[in-house]
Amino acid sequence: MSFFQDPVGAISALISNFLYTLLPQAWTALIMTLLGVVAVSSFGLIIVIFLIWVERKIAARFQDRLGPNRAGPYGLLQTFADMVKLVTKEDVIPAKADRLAFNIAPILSVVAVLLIWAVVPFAPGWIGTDLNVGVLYIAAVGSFGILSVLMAGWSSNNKYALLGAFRAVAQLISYEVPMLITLMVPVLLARGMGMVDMVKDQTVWFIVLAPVSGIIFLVSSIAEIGRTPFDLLEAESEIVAGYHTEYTGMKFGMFFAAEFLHAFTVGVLFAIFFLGGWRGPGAEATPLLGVIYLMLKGFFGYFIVMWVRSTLPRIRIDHMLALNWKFLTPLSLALLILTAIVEKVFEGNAWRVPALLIGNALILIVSYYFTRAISRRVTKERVTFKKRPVAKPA
Amino acid sequence: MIPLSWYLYLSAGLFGIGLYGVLARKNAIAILMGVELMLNAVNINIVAFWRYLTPQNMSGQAFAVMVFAVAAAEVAVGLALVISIYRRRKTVDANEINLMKW
Amino acid sequence: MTAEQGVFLFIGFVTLFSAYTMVTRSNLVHAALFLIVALFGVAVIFVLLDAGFLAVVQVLVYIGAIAILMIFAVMLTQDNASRDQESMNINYGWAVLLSALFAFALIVMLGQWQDIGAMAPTLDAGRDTVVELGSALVSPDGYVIPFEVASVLLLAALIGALVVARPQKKGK
Amino acid sequence: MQNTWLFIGVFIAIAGVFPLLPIVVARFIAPHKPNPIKLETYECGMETVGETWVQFKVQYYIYALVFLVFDIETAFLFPWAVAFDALPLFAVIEGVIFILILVGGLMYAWRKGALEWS
Repeated sequence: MSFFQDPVGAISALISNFLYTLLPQAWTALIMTLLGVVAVSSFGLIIVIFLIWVERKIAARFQDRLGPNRAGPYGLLQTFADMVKLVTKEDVIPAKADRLAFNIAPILSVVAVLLIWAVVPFAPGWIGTDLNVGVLYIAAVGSFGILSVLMAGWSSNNKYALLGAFRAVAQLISYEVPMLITLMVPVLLARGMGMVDMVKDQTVWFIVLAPVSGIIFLVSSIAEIGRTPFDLLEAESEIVAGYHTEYTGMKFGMFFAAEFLHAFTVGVLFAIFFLGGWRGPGAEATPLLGVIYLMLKGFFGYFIVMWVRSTLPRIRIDHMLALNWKFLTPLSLALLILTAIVEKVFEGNAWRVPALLIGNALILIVSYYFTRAISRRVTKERVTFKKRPVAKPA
Repeated sequence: MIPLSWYLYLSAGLFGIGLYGVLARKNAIAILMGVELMLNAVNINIVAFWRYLTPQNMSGQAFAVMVFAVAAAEVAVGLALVISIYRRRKTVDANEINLMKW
Repeated sequence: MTAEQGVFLFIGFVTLFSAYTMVTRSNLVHAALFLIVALFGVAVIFVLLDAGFLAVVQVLVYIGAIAILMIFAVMLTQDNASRDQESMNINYGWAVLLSALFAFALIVMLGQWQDIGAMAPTLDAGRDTVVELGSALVSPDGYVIPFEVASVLLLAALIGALVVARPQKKGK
Repeated sequence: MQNTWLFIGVFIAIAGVFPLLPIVVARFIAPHKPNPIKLETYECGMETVGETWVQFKVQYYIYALVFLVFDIETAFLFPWAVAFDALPLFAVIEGVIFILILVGGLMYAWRKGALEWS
């Protein structure tokens, strides 16, 4: 295997061989782990710098603007300029704030997202660590993100921040329910929670076997990262800026960076769970290609997130929660039951894939008519306008 | 390698602290937090016994999961009661919640 | 001392310290945050015991849900009147005595037990405990009754808590 | 098994350093001129009235409650899904019954209007 096919493998083999000659085995293992950690986490942080630029460029094009174009070629250095600005801003800690929690919250929010990357399989053999409970690990790490929101809102000692945090947490925990249940579908299909097995078993992409689950995962992920149309956590007309109202300077920057990184992470997770991860022609032999495939698929998911963001307006909080509890949660439960039964009844049978697809379609149709029936029963509030005299130019 | 005793001592300590919280705190929510600590101590014991004495069958882990379910149910109902009492009597002080005393 | 023992001692100390801080802090949100640290410490202990699944569930359930529920309940019940109060009740001294006695008795009794110094047998390398746990939970020779009863328990807790926590209708 | 977790342990230790670094750098570079008005609670220029504590809706608690129940459910169902190959059909049905019992709880909450925001 040449260097260009698998640079990470080659380099790590080189370093570990070198260390073996100097140190005992345990130390070598520890140092290799350390290097792996630094590599994975700095990958995450470097990509976020690039992502902020990508997002601003693409969002600008959606709105028929140019986006950043002054700092560096195509505005590529814009993020660095922003970073310099944020570093030189005064860090205001409100007098009434709870200092400990106030300082920990932004760090926790970045750590919570970064930790997900520890189990992301970039390519065959390129993974931080292959936990046998990888999927649950991702869900568990997400709860630190919820905690950081709550800590930030509470410690600011600001009504708006606290209200924003409560709203945000209500949204995050609500959408975690369909997400967890939907994640069980890929786990069922792959017969395992390990992320490596998850990708290895996707000779057929899971989006083909469980299309509706994929969509539910994407929708609930958008809610988890708090992007439009689910950006009620920062409804600036109602609650100033939500839970990070009191944050300034680099600490605000950390929340900002965590949000961007989370958005892309969600795209990558969608790619791993439903679009076959690093799978693609030639990826088994050349891990470098696998990374490129994964990043492209991740960007595809990320692009959908951005697309939705620039297309839809913000929805009302009661609608948002109703969508979650009365539509996504029952739907994902129904899909889980369907997948479980079909997988067992048609095990090793040629009818497995068509049965899954037909089942998905059936559930979709039933839920469509069900929702229509319910929405008809709900009395529609008619908005009426009084005729008012039209202002005329004097 | 860690001997079994370390885990058991740790869990005994945790249980003691939880018990202290339950007995000494006034606030009903703090008492529930103490109960959570005690349940966690129990879980450490269960899992340690599974790992050291009967790793061949999964009874230890299965019961640890059951303890999770029980703890969740306990917290859900307990906190609901606290909220309900607070709404009526404007207090969460366990000493003042004494309607059923006589 | 091996590295594993070092990790255990460190985590054990952190867990006990934050548990103690939790029960003595009068600020309830602080208490909840220290509870979270203690619960995370227990999760690490589970990892040391080769129960990675339980560690992850511990974080997911305790930190992700139970601690959040606690903080919500604190916010719902805390007001100006109940904030600056003495956090310990009058039986404070008895509580110290009783719990210290209890922990001490437990430790003494454990010390007399013969298997106390047991070392962990090695687990087979190819074993996936999660798969075994999954089969055990739903097999009739295993824990299928507790499994379904747990579901009913959760249902009962949900219904009970909803009935208790929801405010009564205003118009009587 | 512990070796796979070693990475996570080191990661938790290291990952905190990355966000900490710019904050510490900012502490040295950024100006620091606090004054009482700047350190007040920010409410778009208005002076803060009363305590931060406001009466929260009990609805927040109810959502967290339903979430808790489904969270625990996943703790039971993930091993069930992982062990799927080893399960006979009736074991799968048992899992489905487990889900259906909890769906009953969801339906109850729905019918009682506990899932309504207002």
